[in-house]
Amino acid sequence: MTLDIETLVDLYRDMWLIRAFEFGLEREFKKGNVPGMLHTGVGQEATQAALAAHLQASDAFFPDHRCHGINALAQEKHQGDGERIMAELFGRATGVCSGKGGSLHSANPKVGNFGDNAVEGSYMATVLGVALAYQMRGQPNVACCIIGDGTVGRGEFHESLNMAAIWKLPVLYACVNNGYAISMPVGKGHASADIVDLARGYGFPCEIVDGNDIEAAYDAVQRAIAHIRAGNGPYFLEFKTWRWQGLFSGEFRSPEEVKYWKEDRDPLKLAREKILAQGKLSAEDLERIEAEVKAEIEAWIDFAKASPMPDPAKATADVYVGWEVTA
Amino acid sequence: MTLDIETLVDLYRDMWLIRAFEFGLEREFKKGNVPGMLHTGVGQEATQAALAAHLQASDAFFPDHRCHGINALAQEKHQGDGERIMAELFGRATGVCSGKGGSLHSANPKVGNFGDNAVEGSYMATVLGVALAYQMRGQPNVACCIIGDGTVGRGEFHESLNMAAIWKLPVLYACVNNGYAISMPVGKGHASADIVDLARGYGFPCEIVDGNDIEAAYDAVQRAIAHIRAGNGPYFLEFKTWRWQGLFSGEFRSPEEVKYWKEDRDPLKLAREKILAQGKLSAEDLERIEAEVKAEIEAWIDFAKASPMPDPAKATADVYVGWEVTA
Amino acid sequence: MTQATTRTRTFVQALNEALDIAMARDPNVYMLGEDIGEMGGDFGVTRGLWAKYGDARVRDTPLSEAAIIGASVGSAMLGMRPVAEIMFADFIGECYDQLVNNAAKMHYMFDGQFKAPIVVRTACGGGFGGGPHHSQSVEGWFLNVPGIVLVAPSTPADAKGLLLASIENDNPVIFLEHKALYRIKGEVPEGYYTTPLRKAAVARAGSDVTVVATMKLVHEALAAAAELEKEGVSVEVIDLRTIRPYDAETVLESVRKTGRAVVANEAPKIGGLAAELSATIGEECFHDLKAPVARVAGLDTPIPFSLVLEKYILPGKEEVIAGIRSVMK
Amino acid sequence: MTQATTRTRTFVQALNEALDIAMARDPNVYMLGEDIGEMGGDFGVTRGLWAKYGDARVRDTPLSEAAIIGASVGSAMLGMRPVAEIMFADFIGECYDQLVNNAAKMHYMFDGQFKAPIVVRTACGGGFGGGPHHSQSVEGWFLNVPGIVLVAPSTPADAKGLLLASIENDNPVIFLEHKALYRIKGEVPEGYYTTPLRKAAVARAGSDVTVVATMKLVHEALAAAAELEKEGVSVEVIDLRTIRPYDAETVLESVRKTGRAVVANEAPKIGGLAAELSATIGEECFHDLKAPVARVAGLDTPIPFSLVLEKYILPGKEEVIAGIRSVMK
Ligand SMILES: Cc1ncc(C[n+]2csc(CCOP(=O)(O)OP(=O)(O)O)c2C)c(N)n1
Ligand SMILES: Cc1ncc(C[n+]2csc(CCOP(=O)(O)OP(=O)(O)O)c2C)c(N)n1
Ligand SMILES: [Mg+2]
Ligand SMILES: [Mg+2]
Repeated sequence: MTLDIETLVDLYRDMWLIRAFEFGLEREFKKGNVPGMLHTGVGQEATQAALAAHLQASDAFFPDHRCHGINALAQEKHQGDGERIMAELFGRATGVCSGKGGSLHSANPKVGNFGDNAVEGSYMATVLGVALAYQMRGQPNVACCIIGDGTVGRGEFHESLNMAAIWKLPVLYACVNNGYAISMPVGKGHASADIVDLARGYGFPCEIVDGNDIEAAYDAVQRAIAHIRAGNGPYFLEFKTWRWQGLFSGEFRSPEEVKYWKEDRDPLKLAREKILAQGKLSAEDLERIEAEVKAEIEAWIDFAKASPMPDPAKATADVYVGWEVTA
Repeated sequence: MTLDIETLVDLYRDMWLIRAFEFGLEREFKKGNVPGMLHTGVGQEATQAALAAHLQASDAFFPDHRCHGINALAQEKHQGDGERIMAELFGRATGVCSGKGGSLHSANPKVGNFGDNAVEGSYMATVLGVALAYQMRGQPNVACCIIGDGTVGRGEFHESLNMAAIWKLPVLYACVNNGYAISMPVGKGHASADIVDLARGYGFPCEIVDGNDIEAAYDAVQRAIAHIRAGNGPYFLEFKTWRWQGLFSGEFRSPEEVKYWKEDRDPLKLAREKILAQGKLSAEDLERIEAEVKAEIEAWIDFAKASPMPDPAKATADVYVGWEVTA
Repeated sequence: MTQATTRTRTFVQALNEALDIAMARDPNVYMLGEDIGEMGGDFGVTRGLWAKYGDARVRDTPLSEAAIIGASVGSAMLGMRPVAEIMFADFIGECYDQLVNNAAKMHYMFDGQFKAPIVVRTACGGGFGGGPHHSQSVEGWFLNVPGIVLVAPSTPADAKGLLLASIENDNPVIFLEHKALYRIKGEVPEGYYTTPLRKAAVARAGSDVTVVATMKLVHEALAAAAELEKEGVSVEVIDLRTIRPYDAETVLESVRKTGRAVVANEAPKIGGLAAELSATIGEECFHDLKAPVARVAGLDTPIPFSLVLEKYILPGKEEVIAGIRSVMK
Repeated sequence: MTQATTRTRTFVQALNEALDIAMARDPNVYMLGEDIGEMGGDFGVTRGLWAKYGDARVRDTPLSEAAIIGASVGSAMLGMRPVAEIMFADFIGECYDQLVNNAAKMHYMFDGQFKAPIVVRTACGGGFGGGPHHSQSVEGWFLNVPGIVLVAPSTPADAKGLLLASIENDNPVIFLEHKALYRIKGEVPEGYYTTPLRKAAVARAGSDVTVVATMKLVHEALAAAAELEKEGVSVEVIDLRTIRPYDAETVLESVRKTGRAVVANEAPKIGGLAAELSATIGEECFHDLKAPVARVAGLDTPIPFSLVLEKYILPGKEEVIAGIRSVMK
């Protein structure tokens, strides 16, 4: 399918935003400005942009450790302050969780961001309850959990898909199969390199999607969400993609593999070609967009850096709702 | 397939032993002579007898809460003292675990009994290690875990089948689908009433077996074990069966269902018909066998009752290997 | 608890009343767990509620403890008030991550933006030959987990009032129901009321020694107190009721008065609740204490099946009496 | 530890040596975990061992913590000596049931017929902005679990000797590696040796006050001791090394001598190791204590991400000094 040019350009901008966000973040991380750990979503922008495009603020998504991009898009789209995701990663008081959560625990219910859980895959269970609440209240919302191929190893994968199936819950499983869990190739860690093979037994629709083709990804998410909103129960999308960076990754992949994915299968390059092929925008138009986005991200980084650190005494707030911590 | 008469009669005797064991046990439980909880395997004798017939003392099996029968058969076959299973259930010093384990934790490595774990399904993980040890040592043994249909709900189901598949471990999954998990019908608790549908994705052989037909069960176990011993990796058998008794069961099943399974599908009745059809044994021959088995079970019960209680001070032994408990 | 009208009810009936009242008062309250529907649960606590409130609000689940807690937490994030049942407390290890890393931390790590007001009802405790996987006292597994609330009633009236309070509370509550108490009877007020969390009760006033106890051991302590009264020893029994975060004030006030303390908890002694109470009393009442705090607790073993063995390792009235005598010396 | 030859090694190198030696000495020893093979683990502890011992004995696993521990235990039942890695201790909640209900109870509930000699190595502790799920001290989750062994080295030499001893030990061991210690250096004896489990070390002798500490806090305590020495306070620092079952004798002997005790542990204060130690000292040294036992521990919160917040809630040298001052008053 072919998307109209406005949609395609918007998605291109979103993808660019993700990439610029991640590159900027990585630069700052290397400078020592970002504490903790870093996992970026470079290479997976099409999947994230497609999801962000279709999820509403009244839906829920559970982002994983590579989802700074989708978090920032949701924040920007629904509240206009994507910089608060950046600030969170810098551990600042202006962050979406006032610095308590960081990269692995950024959440904001107002934009549908239900927060990462750095125990990989645990929210495959949590997502059931969000979906159940929608169902019990008759709300036509979608609860989406974004999981990597490696995370599929967790037992909750089974408990979750099974319960979603028997209760016909409005869950979108968005499995981002980038081929590796840290150093473990997907075909070595799982009985099948196609995760859908493990998901089909639960009896709801499962699809493999080209996760680097923004049109295919956009279309698949649209189809899945329509199915779910119509009350037909869960849907499983497996996005085949590949991550450029990420800690502990490079050394286990061959130069051919790297070249193939970075040069032939770069989702941004592929999207750019599609746009130019429609003949309505020029390369310069796209470069202008890129420059704008880049500048915005730098402004976000500046905002984060200029933001105050949290008040240390806040460290004991919100352990219990309504009760102070006594020790 | 048709079994030769000797095998068939042996299996009939084993099945009878299970039923007599369970009925005797239940009687004593109702009299208050057996502490704790009771779950019996009546109705599932064919499955258990088939497994017991093929498993060697050098193999390993993990029995579930309805497996007193298989435990007793293994104990009798390999050590000639089935009464020690009975004594364990009575909490006596002569039991296989000296009264520490009881119904839900009877084990004896010498007969291949690796013990129940009353946290249902946890040994789906443990079985992997037993199989891995066989594999690493080049031993042609089988590690079998016996799980109910309800237990399939546990996340370990997925972790176990996946790891067994990728490592090609010698695991026999014997899923005893008796239609219910306490009060939950299998088709309501799982995305599919056929558990094999949830297992097929892992890529190793999965079969549905008539668990009340001793010939079919015997044959399937033989086939599966041969496959595994030959180094071909895991095998999944789903035995369709039905339990007559069991705490919290009766009230959720229709009179028609009860009648069908107890009258038309009683594994003992079906086996008896097969034997008589071969024309080599008479009904009286079978009654003699039944009477003998019954007497043996009563002797086991007498043994259990006459056995001493454990020495209370033993309650602090064996918490740690080599260290005394200090508090 | 100012209600005039009370009736005699079992602990199970009191819990059942609480659930019924909570379900009737708030459409956000619902229940989920294994066999809690038509069957009414292994111990009958949810009996009749499926018939009254239907499939959607009394939800039978598969044998999937992690999914049960996950579903609870997720729905609570959107304002539902799930009451989950984990059939035996021993199985809570299956959803430990869900409780400890998600439910307990969610409010904090997301800077107050989400709450996880779930109640996890679960049957704990030994004494009936349930063996190592059906008899444990699990409070010790969660004592060191900030964000978790542990509630542990000892009487039918408190069972009802504390369960209603737990359902209304905005934090994740693990609600411990000791199996040996399910059939005990007591006066239970009619209708709706709550018993405050984080507030211990003086189950019996006394002046010579304080016994801080939980669940079944409250009753053992009361029996011990009655027996020692004949010898002229006046025992104050404090029922902790909320184990985490607990009411140190009531405990310390009593110990300051009596100068002697025994802490009684069924879980193994090492690293358990008794240790926490003893440490806090030691810190806060150092100059008041006339004798070292005594811990009365289970021996440091799993729970064996055979009743003679089980009785040997679990504390009862005799052990409480011995504890009291040790601090009266 | 009578070896003459020592070399300077990091904590990580010391652990790596121990694994190498154990693998070479006993064919039953093997390792399994996520990314421990070619990659050598998240922290490099298993580096080089996959190349040396191959796929079969250095096994990369899927992200399946329950299966990792299950596989370990099952193989141990047949005499294998698995060394499992759970990448971050925080994830151990995912295999809590496997450890608590199976590994810890197996020897007991099956009447000594099976053993579960597994070692579960795991990276714990905070201080680097890892946030709530990559920074926890989890010993408190297992303190009340009879049958479990908790080992917690603080120096490279002990890391090696204790790991070798843990692998040889017949019980299930959770081997805690504090991330802040991975890069510290120390003298490490060459070759094979073991450091006894269940035996605390006097890390520094002193006469005025005893500080019982674990892991990173041993170093904080030593720094505190050095600082207070200038003020004329002589601090004895005890490195507990095995947390469960622990060496009460060494601790109590020291406290009987000094009459003052501080217990220092990074986990949250309430219900943690510090409580257990304080309770035991209170019971056994009642008449020797000149001041209440002080607990130096984490605040009762999850671990926040931002470094300023994290620093506020985790104990360090300053908190140990404050603890010592409080008992010297
Ligand atoms: C329960 C758990 N186990 C292990 C980890 C450590 N870990 C973090 S990311 C990761 C790999 C995840 O792989 P995948 O799901 O494919 O995501 P990717 O990084 O490839 O996007 C692992 C093992 C964790 N965070 N949680
Ligand atoms: C983890 C866990 N959850 C729940 C239980 C309680 N329980 C014991 S048996 C059982 C039903 C098991 O059903 P199934 O596996 O089909 O076995 P069946 O009793 O039908 O033979 C349940 C829920 C348990 N023992 N362990
Ligand atoms: Mg991946
Ligand atoms: Mg069943």
